[in-house]
Amino acid sequence: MALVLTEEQQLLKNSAREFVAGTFAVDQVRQHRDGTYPGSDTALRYSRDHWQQMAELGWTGIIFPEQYGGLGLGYAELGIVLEELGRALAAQPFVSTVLLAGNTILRGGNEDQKQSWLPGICAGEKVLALAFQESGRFSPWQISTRADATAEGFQISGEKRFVLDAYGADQLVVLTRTSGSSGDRDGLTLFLVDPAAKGVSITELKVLDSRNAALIEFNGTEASAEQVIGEVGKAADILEPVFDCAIAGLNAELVGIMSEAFERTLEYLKTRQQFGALIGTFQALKHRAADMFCEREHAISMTMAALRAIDNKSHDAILLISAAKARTSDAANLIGRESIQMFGGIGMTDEEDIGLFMKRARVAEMTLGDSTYHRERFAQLSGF
Amino acid sequence: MALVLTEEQQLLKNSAREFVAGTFAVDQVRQHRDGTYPGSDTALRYSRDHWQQMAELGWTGIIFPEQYGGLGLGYAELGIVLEELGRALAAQPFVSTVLLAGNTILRGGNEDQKQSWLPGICAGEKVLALAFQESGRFSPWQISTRADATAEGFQISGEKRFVLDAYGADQLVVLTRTSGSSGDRDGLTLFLVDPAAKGVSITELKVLDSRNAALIEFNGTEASAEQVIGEVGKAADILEPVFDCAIAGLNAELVGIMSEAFERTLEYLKTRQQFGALIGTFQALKHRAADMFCEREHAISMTMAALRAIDNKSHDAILLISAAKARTSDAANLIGRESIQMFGGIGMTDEEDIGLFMKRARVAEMTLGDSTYHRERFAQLSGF
Amino acid sequence: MNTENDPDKFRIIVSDWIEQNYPAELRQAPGADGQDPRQSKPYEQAWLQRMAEQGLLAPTWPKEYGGAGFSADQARILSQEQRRAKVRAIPISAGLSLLGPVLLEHGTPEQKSQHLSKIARNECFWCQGYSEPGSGSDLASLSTRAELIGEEFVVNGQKIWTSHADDADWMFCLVRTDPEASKHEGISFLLIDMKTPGISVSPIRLISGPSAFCQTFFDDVRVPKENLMGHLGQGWTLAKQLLQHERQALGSIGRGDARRALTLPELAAQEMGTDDLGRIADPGIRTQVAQCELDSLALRTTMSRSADEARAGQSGGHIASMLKLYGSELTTRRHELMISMRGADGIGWEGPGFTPAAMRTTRQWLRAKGNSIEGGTNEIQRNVIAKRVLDLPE
Amino acid sequence: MNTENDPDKFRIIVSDWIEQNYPAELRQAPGADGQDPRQSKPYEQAWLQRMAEQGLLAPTWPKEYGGAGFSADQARILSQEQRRAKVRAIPISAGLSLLGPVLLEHGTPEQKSQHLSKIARNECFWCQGYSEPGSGSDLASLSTRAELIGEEFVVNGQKIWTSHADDADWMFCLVRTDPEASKHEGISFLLIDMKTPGISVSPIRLISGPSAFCQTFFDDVRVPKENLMGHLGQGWTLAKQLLQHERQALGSIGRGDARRALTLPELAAQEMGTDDLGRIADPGIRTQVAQCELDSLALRTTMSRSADEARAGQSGGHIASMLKLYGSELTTRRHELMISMRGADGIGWEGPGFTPAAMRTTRQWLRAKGNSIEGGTNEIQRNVIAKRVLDLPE
Repeated sequence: MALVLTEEQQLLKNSAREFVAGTFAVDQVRQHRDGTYPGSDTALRYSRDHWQQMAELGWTGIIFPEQYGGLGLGYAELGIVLEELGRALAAQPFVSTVLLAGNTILRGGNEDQKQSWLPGICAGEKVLALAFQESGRFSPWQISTRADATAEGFQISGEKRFVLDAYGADQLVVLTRTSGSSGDRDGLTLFLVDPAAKGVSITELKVLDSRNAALIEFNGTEASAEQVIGEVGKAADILEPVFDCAIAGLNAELVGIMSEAFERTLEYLKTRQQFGALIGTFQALKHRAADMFCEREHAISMTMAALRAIDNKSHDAILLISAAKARTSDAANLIGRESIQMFGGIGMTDEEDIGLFMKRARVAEMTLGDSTYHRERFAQLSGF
Repeated sequence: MALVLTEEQQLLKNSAREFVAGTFAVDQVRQHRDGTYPGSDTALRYSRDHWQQMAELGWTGIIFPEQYGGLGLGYAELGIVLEELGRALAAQPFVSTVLLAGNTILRGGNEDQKQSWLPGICAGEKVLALAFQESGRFSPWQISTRADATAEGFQISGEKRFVLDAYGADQLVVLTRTSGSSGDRDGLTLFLVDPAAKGVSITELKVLDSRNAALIEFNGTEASAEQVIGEVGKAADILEPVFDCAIAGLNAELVGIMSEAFERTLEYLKTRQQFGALIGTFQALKHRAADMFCEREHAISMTMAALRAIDNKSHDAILLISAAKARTSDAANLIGRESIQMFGGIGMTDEEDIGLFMKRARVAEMTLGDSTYHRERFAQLSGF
Repeated sequence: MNTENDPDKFRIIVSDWIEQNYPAELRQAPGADGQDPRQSKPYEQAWLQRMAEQGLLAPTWPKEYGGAGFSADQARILSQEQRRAKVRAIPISAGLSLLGPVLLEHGTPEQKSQHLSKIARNECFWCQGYSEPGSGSDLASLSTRAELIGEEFVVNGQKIWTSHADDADWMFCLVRTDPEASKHEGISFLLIDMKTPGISVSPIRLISGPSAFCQTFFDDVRVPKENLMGHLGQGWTLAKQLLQHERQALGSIGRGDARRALTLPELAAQEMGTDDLGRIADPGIRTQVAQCELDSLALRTTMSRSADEARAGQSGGHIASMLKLYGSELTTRRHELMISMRGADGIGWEGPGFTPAAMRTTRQWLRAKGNSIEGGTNEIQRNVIAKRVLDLPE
Repeated sequence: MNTENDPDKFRIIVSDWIEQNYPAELRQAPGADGQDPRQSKPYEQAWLQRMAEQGLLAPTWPKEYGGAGFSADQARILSQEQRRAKVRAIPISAGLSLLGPVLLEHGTPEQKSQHLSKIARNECFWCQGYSEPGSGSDLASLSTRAELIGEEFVVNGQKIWTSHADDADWMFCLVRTDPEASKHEGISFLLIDMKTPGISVSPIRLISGPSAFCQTFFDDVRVPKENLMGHLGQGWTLAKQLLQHERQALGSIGRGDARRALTLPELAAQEMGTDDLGRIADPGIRTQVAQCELDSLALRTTMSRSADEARAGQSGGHIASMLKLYGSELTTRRHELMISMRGADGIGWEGPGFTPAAMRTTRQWLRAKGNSIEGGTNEIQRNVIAKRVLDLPE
C-alpha cells in the first residue's frame, strides 16, 4: 500500500477534521481537569454524547467486521481519525475501548462474547477498559494479579494501575495470572469482569493529561469459566498483537498532537514581535524549526508505514510499529520542549494551550512503552 | 589549590606559548606525514633537537624530583606545557617518555633503574616508550604477551600495538603476563627492554595524527631479573596511577587542541563573507559557537581540577580525571566537527589546517580510553 | 558574629555556631516530618531568624545595614561550612540577592537606611517589576509609564512575572519616564510600596500548577519622587547590573538541590533496580545518569573556577550567561530523565494513586521548562555570549 | 527492453534480465576477489555496458536518446528488482543524474542529439562547474566571466569542487555573462568541451586523502555560442533545477551503501563482541547502533512516501532539502559511531598494521564530514526549509 491517502481516506480525513473542529476544543482538557466540563459526571473526563456521535459516523467500528456492526476497514483508516483527535487533544475512549479491550475480544473471544460486546462498541453504547498494567513501566507479562481456580470458577485478587477509562466503564477485561510467576509469558488468563461485581474497587486517578484512568483493586472477585477470553494460560498470544495495534494507533495520535503543536508554534513565530522583528526571522529559531520539521516528517512516514503494515499483514509490521513508537515519542518530546521554549514565558502559563500538548504527549509517549523500550525492542527484533 | 594560575604558572605559560609559537608550526604535521620534515630520520616524526631544547627549559623534568635532574613541580605545571603544545599540534614524545615510561620507572623502579633513566629523560637525551596495549580498545589488563621464567630470567613473546614513540626509542618498558590469563589484574610484570635486543621487531605505523607509533613483536626476547620493574606479578599497582596521570596530561593537550581550533573558527566567522555579510553575523552559527564555548569552558575547568587533584593527592583525583577525559573528548569532538562545518568546503581540504586538529584530537580522544570508557568508569567510581 | 581574621579560627567559629543553632528538624529529609515539604514550617522560620540576627543572610553587607560585615573570603567559608553541615538553602529572596547589592551601590543614604536592614533581617519582602505582557526577551520595550507630577510619579501599566507580588511589601520596578527618549534611555528605576492605592495583583497559574508568579496592575499609582533609585533615565543601567545577579542565582539551579529527597542515581536505582554489582540495572539509563552527574560536576567545577578567578582579580567576563544557559539546559535534561524513569508513576497530577515524591517529579519536570526562559531566555544568553564573550559581529 | 504494460509481467521480464546479465563476480562481497574494492574492474565495466545497451542507465529517457523509454512506475519496478537482486549501485554520474534531466527539458534539439545518447550509453563523462573559490554557499556570487565575442564565448576564471574534471570529457558550467545585471540574472549555463585549449585542471587533496574533486582554471577559453543551454541570463534558473537533483542524489547517501562490506550492527558485533543472547555486548553502543538503524529506516520510509506522493501527484515540496540535511547528518553520526567502535584500530592512515577495512572506516569518517557541506551546506538546507516549506518570514 502506498504511503499516501486514497481518495476515500482523504474524504474520511476531511470529515474527521471537520467533526473534530466542531466538537472538541483544546480547552476541554482544562475543563476535564478542573471538573467544569458540562455534564452529569465530571469524573468521566470524556463525553458519552460525543462518543455516540463518532459511533454514528462509524469510527468506533472502523476495525471491526461488518457482522458486529463495524465498517471492516483497516488501521490506516483508524489512524486518520486518531490523528485528527490528537490535534484537538480530544479525550475519547478509543484506545481503551476499541484498541485494547475491543480488539482483545475480537481476537480472543468466542462468538458469544463478540456478540455481547462488539456491536455495543460499534454503536457507541459501550465503553470497556483493559486492566493489565501493574507497575510503572510497560512490561506486559509482569503480572501478579491472581485468578485462583475454585469449585465454581475463579477468584481474582490483585491491583491494576493506570487502567485507561476504567472509571465508568461498562465492562472490564482483566489480565490475570493463573499459573507461573510474574514475568512468565505463559500462565496468563483474560477475564471479562463486571465493574460492579463484588470485590472490585475502582479509584479514579488524576493524571497529567486530565483523562480517565483508574486504580482497580480486585479482592476475591468471582469469575466463571464463561468469563474467560480465549484459553486459560494463553492470554499473551491474544494480547501481543493487541498491544502492537494499540501502539500503532497511539503513534497516529502522537502525530496529530505534535503536528498541531508544531503548527501553532510556526504561527507564533510568524506573529510574535521581539526587538522590532518577528521572532520567526531569527535564524537560530528557523534552523531549529527546520529540524523539528524533519523529525515530524519521519514520524509521519513511520506511522503511516506501520499502520499499513498491519493492514497488509506484513512480516515486518512489528518492527515498524516499534520503530514508529520510538520515533513518534522522541519527535513529540522534541516538539513539546521546543514549542514551550519558543512561546517563551506565555508558554509556561496554564492560560496558553501549548503546554497541554506536551502533557498529553508525555502520557502517550510512555503508554505501552516509551522510546527507550521500543528502541530496545527494535534492536531485539533486528537481531543485534 | 585554586582553579587559576599562580604567578609562576602564568610565567611558565607565557614562556611555553612563546617557545611553541617560535618552534612548532601546524604544517609540521603534514611534513611528518609526507616525510618532508627536515632531518635525517623522517620516520621519527618528531624532532630530537626540539626535545633537547624543551629539556633545557626544564619541561621534560617537570614532574621528576630534583635528585634525578627534574624540577620537582606538579601536574598543574606539566598541563600548562601540554596545553600549549596541543595548540600547535606539536609532536613530541611527552606522553610516551615522561607520562608513561618515565613515570612508570619513577613510581615502580628501583634506585638503579631510576638513576639509569630519569636523568636522561630530564636532560632530553633519552626517549622511552611504554608497550602495553594489545587490542584496539583501552583495556589495561587484557595482556597476553608472556614472560616465561627460564633458568637465566625470562623470555618475552607476544605482540604490542599502537606503542607511542616506539620507533627510535632508547628503551622500551614492556608490560607482560607472568601468570594468570588475559584480563586478570594480577600476574602482570614490567620489564625494561633494549629495543635492539634479540627477538624485538619494531614496525612503524602510519596513523591519523602523523605521529610516531609502532607495532612491536617480541619473539623469545631474553630478559634478566634486573630488568624487572617493581615486583613480579604486581605491575598493575604501578601502572594504574601512571595511566591516570597520563590521561590527565592528555586532557590538557586536548584543551589546547580544541582551544586553538575554536579560536581559529571564531576568527574565520569574523572574516569570511557570504551573501554580502560576515558569516559570524548569522544567528544560527552564533548560537552554536556559544554552545561550543560552554563545552570548552567546562573542559578547561575539569582539566584544571583533575591536574590539581593529582598534585594535592585528593581522594577524588581519579574520579575527576575520568570525568575530565569524558568531557574533553566530547568537547574536542564537538568542536572538531563544528569547526570543519563552519569552514565549509575549504575546511575539507588538506590545504587548510583546521582538519589537522580534528585528526590529532581523534587520536587523543581514544588514547587511554574514550569518553564512553570514562563515562562508564565515572559511574563505577561514583558507585551507581 | 566575630569577624576573626585567621581563616582557620574563623571556620571553627562559624561551624560551631551552625552546629549549635541549626534546628534538628531541618536535619531530617524534607517530608520526614510527615508534612508537605513545600509548606513553610515554624522551625524553618526560627532558623532564618537566628541567621538574620547574626547578619548571616547578608554576610558581606556592612553591619550597620544588618549584614555580618564579612569579607568575600569569610563569606566563602560560611557557605562552605553550611554546605558541609548540609544546611538547606535559604529561600531565594529578591531583596537579598537582587536588589540589595544594587541598592548598596546606588541607593541614596535615606533609601539605604530605610530598606537594607529590613531586607537583611528578613522583615521586608520585595518583588521585581521588570517584565510586561508582550515585552518578553525584549525587556527594554517596556511601556509602564511613570509621569512626574509635582513631587510624585504617577504610574500606570502592567507587570508580569512579578514573583510573590501577592505577599510582597515592596516592588523594585522599571518604568518609562521619558517616552521621547530612546528605548533604553527613557527608563527609570522606582521603589514602590505595594500598599499604595491603585495596585492590584493576580497570581499566575503555570503548566505545573499554582506558582509564585503574579501579574501586577498599576492604576494611577502615586510614588514619592524620593523613591527613584539612581538618576532619572538611568534605570536600564541599574536593571542590567541587577540581571547579572539574577542569572547567577538561576545558574546555580543545575547544581542540584539539597532539598531533593533522592539524588538522580538513587532515583534511578529505585526505579530501574540494580544488578549484582549494585549498578543501575538499565544500562541506557545508567549512561544518561552518568552524563547528567558528570555535567553537574563540570558545572560546579566551572563555578568554582569562576569564583577563584574573581578572587584572583581575573574577571571571567560574562560567566553568568554561560552558567544560566548550561545550568538550565542541564536541569531540563535531568528532569526529562527523571520523568522518563518514573514511567507511568510520573504522570500523576494530584490525589491518590501516586506518591508525593513522584508527583513532585512531575510538577518539577514541568516547572523546569521555565528555567530556560526566565531571567533572559537561553536564546538571549547565547546572543550575549556571542556578542560579549566571543566578540562575533552583529 | 520490452516496455510491457502489465506491471507483473514487466517485473518478470526485468528480473529475468538481471538474473541473466548480472555478473557473478559482482555477487560477491566487495573485496572478495582480493583486489582493492575502490578500483574499477572489467566485470563492472561489462555490467555497465549491458545496462547501457538496454537503455537501463537512463530508464525513463526516450529510446531515441539512448534511454529505455520506461514510465515512472516501470522505472520503479526496475529499481525494486535491482535492489531485490542486490545489484550494486552504479557510480554516480553527473551526466546521467544531474545534467540529463535538465538537458531533456531545456536543451536545443542539436544539444540533445549531440549529448544525451552518449550520456545514456556511458560514453561521455561530464563534470559540474558551479562552485568557485570564495563563493561557498553563496553560489550566485560566482565571478567566472564569459564574454560573447562574435560567435564565441570567451571564458576566464576558476571553478572548484569540479568532481572528476581531470578525466571528464565535458563540463556544464555556470558563467557570468552580464556583470551589470543583478547577481542572479547575469548568469548563463554553458556546455564546455574539456579538450578546449586554455582549460587546466588540478586535483584537490582532502582531509581524507586524494579525492575526485579538482580545481579547474579557464584562460581565454573559446566556447561556441551554440553551447549555451537555455537563454542568456537564464543560467541561475537552470542551475537551481539541477541542484534539486543533486540534493536528492546526496540525500540517498544516508540510506546505507550496498558496497559497504559490513552493516553497522555487524561491525558493532565484530568490534564489541556479543553476549549470550547474540546481542552487541556493549549496551551503550547497542543503543546508538539501534538509533542509527532506526533513523535509516525512517529516512528510507520518508523517501518511499515522497516517491508515493510524487506518483499520486501530491508534490511534497522541497523534500530534497530535508533528505539532504537529514541524510548527511545521519551519515556523519554513523561514521562517528563506526570510528569510535574501531578504537585504536580506527586511527590507521596507511601501510601495515591496520586492516584495509579499518582504514576505509577512517577515511570514510573523514570524507563524510563533507556530506553536510557539499551540494549546499546543511545551514543552507535549513534556510530553504524555513523559507520554502515553513514559510517563515525573512
